[in-house]
Amino acid sequence: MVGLSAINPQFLYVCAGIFLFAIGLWGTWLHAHYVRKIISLNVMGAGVFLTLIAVAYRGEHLPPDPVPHALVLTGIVVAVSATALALVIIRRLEDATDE
Amino acid sequence: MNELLNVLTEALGKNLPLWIVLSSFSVGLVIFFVQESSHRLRTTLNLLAAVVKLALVGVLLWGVYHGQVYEVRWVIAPNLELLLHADALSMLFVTLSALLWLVTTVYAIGYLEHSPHRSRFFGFFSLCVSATVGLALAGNLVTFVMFYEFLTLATYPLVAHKGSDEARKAARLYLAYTFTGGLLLLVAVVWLKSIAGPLTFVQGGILDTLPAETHSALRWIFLLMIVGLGVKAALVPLHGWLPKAMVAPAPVSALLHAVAVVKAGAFGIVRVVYDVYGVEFADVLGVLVPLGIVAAFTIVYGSTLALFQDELKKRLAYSTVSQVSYIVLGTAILGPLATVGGIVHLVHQGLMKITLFFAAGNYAETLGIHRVSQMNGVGKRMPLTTLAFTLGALGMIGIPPMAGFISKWYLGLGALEAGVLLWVMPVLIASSLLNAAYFLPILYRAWFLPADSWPDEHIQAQRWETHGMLLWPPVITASLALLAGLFASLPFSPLEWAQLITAREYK
Amino acid sequence: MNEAASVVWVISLPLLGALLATVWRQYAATIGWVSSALTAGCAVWLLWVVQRAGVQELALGGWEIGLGISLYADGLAAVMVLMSSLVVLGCSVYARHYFRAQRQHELFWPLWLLLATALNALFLAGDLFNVYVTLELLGISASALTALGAKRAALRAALRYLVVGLLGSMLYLMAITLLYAAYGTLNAVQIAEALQVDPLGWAALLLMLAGLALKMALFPLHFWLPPAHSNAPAPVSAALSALVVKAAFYLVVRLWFEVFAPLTTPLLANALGALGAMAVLWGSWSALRAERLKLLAAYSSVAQLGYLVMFFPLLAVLEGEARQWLFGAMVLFALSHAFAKSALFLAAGILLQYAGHDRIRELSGTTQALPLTTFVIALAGIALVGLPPSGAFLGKWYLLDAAFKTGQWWWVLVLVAGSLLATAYVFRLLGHAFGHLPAVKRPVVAATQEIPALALALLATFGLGLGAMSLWSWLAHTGTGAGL
Amino acid sequence: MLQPVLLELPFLLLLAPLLPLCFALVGNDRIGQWLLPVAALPALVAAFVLPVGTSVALPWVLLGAQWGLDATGQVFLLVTALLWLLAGLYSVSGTPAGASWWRFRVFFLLTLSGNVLLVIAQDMGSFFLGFALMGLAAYGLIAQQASVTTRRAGRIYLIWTVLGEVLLFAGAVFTAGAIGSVYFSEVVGKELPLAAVILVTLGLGIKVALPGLHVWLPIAHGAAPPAVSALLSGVMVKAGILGLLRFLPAGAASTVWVAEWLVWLGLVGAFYGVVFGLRQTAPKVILAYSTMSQLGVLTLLTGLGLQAPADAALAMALLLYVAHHAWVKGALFLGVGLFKQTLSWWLLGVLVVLALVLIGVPLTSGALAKGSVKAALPAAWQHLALGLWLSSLATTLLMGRFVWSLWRYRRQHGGAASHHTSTSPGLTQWLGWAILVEWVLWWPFLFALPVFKWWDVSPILLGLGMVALALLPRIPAGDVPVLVAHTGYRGWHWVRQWRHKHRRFLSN
Repeated sequence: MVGLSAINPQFLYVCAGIFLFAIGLWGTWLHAHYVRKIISLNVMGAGVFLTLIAVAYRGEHLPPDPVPHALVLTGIVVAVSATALALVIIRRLEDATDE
Repeated sequence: MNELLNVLTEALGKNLPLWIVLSSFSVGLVIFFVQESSHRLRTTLNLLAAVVKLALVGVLLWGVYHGQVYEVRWVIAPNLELLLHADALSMLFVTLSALLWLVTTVYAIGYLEHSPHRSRFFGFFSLCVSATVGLALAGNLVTFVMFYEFLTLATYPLVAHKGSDEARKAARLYLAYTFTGGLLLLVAVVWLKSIAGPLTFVQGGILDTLPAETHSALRWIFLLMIVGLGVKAALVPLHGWLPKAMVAPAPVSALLHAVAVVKAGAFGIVRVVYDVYGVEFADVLGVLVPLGIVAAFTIVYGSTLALFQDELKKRLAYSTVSQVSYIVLGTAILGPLATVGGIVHLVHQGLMKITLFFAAGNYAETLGIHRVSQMNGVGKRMPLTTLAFTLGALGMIGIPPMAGFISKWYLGLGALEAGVLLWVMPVLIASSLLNAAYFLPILYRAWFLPADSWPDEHIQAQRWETHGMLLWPPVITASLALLAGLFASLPFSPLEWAQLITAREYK
Repeated sequence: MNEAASVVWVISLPLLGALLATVWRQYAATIGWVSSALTAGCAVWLLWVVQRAGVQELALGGWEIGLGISLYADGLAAVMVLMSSLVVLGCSVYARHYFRAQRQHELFWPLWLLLATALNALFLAGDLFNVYVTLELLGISASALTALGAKRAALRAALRYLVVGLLGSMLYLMAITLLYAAYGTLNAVQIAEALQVDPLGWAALLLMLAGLALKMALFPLHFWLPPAHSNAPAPVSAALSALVVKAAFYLVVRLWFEVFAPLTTPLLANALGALGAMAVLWGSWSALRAERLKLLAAYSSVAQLGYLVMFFPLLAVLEGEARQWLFGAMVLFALSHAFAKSALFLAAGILLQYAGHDRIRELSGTTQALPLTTFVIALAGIALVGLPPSGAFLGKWYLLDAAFKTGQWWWVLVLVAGSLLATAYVFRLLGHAFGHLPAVKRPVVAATQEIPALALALLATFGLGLGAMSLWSWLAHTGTGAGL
Repeated sequence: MLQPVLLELPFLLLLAPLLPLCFALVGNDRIGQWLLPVAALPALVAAFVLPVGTSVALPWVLLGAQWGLDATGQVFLLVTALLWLLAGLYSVSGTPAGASWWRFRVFFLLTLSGNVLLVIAQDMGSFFLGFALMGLAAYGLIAQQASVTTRRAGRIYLIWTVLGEVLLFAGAVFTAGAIGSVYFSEVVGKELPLAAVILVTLGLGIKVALPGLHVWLPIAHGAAPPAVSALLSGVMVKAGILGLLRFLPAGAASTVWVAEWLVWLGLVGAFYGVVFGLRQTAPKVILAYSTMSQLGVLTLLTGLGLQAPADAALAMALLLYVAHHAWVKGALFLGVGLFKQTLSWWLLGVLVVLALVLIGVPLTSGALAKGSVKAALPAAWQHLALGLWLSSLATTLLMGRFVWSLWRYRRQHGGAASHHTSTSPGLTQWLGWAILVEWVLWWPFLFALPVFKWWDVSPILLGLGMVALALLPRIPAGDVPVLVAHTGYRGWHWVRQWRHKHRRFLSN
């Protein structure tokens, strides 16, 4: 257990974040359907946010860095609105009748 | 008179070259917006601009003669400036273009009566002349290149003007050739500039002080420049566009062949050889002989192909291919006499060729004659036009007292002086004979054979054989070509002016 | 008024306009062009300020740098703001008449002004996260504007555009995260000072480059651009092609020359240049093959961005004065393209309105009926080919010059080939202006549509071709970064 | 008052070439035909009135022009102007059938202008201008009728003319370059490159019909109207001789080299013309070959003269020969024209006289010219005397052939004389020709005629004898007596027939 506890939890979070990011990237690139692409993008976003949160960690005794938190919040807002827009467009695309 | 001119020059100041360029440019832009139907307004504008330009050129000429310096500089980017400068060589070309523009404008007004898109046509027509004058007055290679490209742009619509598939195809071909050429020229100029710094035209050249290790690059640059300029000057094998471009309306062909495009290429070659490289330095580099050989080949080749054309304008076009290379030939032969021959032919060829195209246009417009084989007996129906054509044709052959004789004379003398008579003289002889072979039968048909019926007679003979605005331009230019030859030794004649230029080119 | 206020105004004016346009829908158009005009005025003012008083730095809301939103205006930024404001102004004037009697009219203006806001904010952003936010704002508003086309193709293009934009932003955000992790700051200047050559830095650089390359449609990541740009309404297409991709390019320049300067080796620069070269060739070739005018214009954008990237390898080896000249030429090229391409799209919009289609083969009659519009296309074409007089000509001149000076002659070949292809596609279009097709009855085009297009085209050609000398002195006030 | 001014000024000199030029441009059809002879007047007056050495500098014309009269020029101008004047007079009423009168007039005047100009030209530019103007404009005179023959003739003439002009141009350029001037006065005493001399010689050699370069001559003469043939043969081809004298510096090494060739080529030409002329049947073509032959003699003399610049006797001989041949050949051609129109016997008689003049029977210009030639032969070239003797013989034979061809022509067309020609000769035709014939017969008496020598006459007599033999009708066996009887019978028969006709006329 020594070995395991020696692993920095921050490092783990970062790794997980990057992993999610990679999966999301992979998914965005590969999937043809736009809903899936949007989901993949959100997964990517989650990965980035996770990494950012991990970065904010400044040790057990210090409060976490507020800046990344602020970034994550902003990022989430952006991601949500972008996703909303994307979904609206997808809806409109479904409804569109021309061609 | 002198006082008036003094006042004028004072008022116009050093910017005179700029005004000369702008005089047609601005009017060109205005004409675009003139209603198609306002014939009178457009005509007034056209003629006004042409006359004003000619007057301004006159003032400039007067000033240059009295030793005034005209220079307009405009920095467009670091280390890159536009420079308009009036020197003896540019004056020769500017005067030619301003004069012939006036004549051609009159002709074009008569020619395009009742045809569509006249505002567009005359707009571009004016732009085309602005570009020509601009490149004549260009004081450095950068400026030259800019106007050179501008010229291509302004002439494209003129070539395509008729809008037929053939015209558009020809225009496309024209563009393909000239833009490729222009691009190569651009590349060469930038390259040269990166080696030699500012490329101001200086009589006697600017490159001879460069170290020897740059020489091979200079040779390549020369090649690129000649290719770039040779496209417009229609050096074989870069001439392919020219015979096709004759689908354009006759005034355009006249302008293209005599003043604007082809001449711009030739003028550029003269500039590059004399005022950039310096003819003596070019000789040291060993680039003159290949240039001369290309020119010689072009002369013979163009004349030979002209023999086989039945279409009149096409025959004239091939004749241009051949004739313009006289200028190049004169440039490529080292020695003042050849230089005189080349430079003076710049003017002479312009006068003669514009006459021929005007006449060809008259035949087409008046009687619907497009082919040599339809010209039987046309001399009787259109004596003045045919007389003008005859004079032009005789001049092309080099018969005195036409201007062409003077050019050939000096080319021959120059070849002798340079010790290259052995290959130049046969070229001159062959070309004269070929010229005779493709022009004299036309004259024979026109004067000696009985007339058939005309293919399509649009304009009935009344007081004159055709519309006055069509008739007088060729008569005037033919007279000028005659006078330029007959009174070649008069002060201010093209020949004297060419000798003045030459005296300054050889240090 | 406080000089630094100009920095704020160029961002807040269009934002204000966007809000007002949302509220007073019936006056949206007026609000739109008035605020664009005011913004343009402020942009001039900003440039004047920067020119007179040097670089302007501003921390919004009094927060210290590193924490709050910081704005940073140097010569380059001011020039870009001016560019975007002018194009936006032109398009706004045009759009008034263009959207007349159309349903999207009301939707257009808020989004449009938001786009302008995003652009200016992006150019003036002083920290990297701020850039991210503006990038997203830009992507979203641009995508929404594209979707105004309402047809299926437009919607699909908008969606793809959005996804690509998001993807690029994500890559960029990841890079920021890495940088923040390493250096604890998001301020560009501070990062630039602290940057080390290590794997983390490399990773950040590559992620950012990838993200921005996607956004600026650098070959081979250009696939999304042609459909998006060709299906949007005319003013939107104009802004997308002229400005939005330019924003990404601007970021690349900033990052490359200022933030990541120690990492940008000539090898990397050459790799980037090679992509640019391929973009030039492929873009021009595709433009030549394009059946539709707007598609042609869009592919031409791909090529033109390629040229911009081709400056990088040359800038990497040049030094001193020559480098400054070349840098200025690159900016000039970007400006020239912005004005020319917006003019082209606006003109294409007019043709599309009157012909009902933009199939090049069948445009003959319409082009003859609309001489001024055709003239605009010709002028824009001149700038696209890089003929004199135009900013692009000068740009190409310096590009050639640098290629010869540094001995990298292969760029010359690319440039020659690209220019020839450009000539071919431009005149393939213009050739139809001389056709014999029965001329359509001459329509009356609103002057407010033709004049802005003409003005932009003239700006790209005569304006930048003959009067761009001051650009270099403006750029002399540019930033901290490596020798700019 | 005015007269001295006119004379003092080289006014006439300018007028001589310019007046025809002006007439060519302005004349209208009503009085147009009278312009033809009038146009040559100033030149003629100038030749008589202006002193040798008159010259006028026109430095602003062409390459710097100078027109003037030297001794040679004066003679040439006289010869030229007189023939043009009379041929012009002849043409006033003698328009060639089927041609455009307007065109004929214009080209006639242009040719005249060129011809005069080249005579008075003292610089290469003017000479070449005159040469080219004359050469090209003459095409318009030759190709008058639109028949296949004339077109072909015109074409051939034109091709050779242009070729000659181009070669001369090359030679002139070469010469001017070598001496650094375009003035003929500068040529004297200079040395020229051999190539220049050869080019000039070839260019002018076409005009003087050197053997091999002569193709155009008989063809063109055959096709041209009589007045034009007269001018071509009489004066225009002489331009070549003048050109050689002008361009080549006499006595210079390269000239001498070429001049020797000219002597031999001339000799060859003198016989070549006769040999091939003897096989012709058309009178004008025979005359044309005679011209070629005579030009051979002239070339020979020119060759000699170019070797000995200071030899005044030789120069005199050459000029006399030029004048002699020009006028008599002109008279012959004009006479042939009249003969073809009238077919009259007495015209044939005059033509025979003219042929005798050409041959050089005593008391004629022929005798004068040939005598002076013989007297002037340089010591080194005495052996040429034999050649000249043979040439006289040959000429006699050719003239015999000529007379025979006229005879034959009459016989062929005789029955239908009135049908053959639509027009009878006009008054001015007669007048022009008559004055010329008078002049031809009279002018030698202005000079000291050579002393009669049997040696000089011997080739003529021999030739006439041979002609007589050839022309005699078949002689029946039993020769003279039978012939006498036959003639008597024919005479008797003729008288009977005449009386028969007469009687019928009376009975009507």
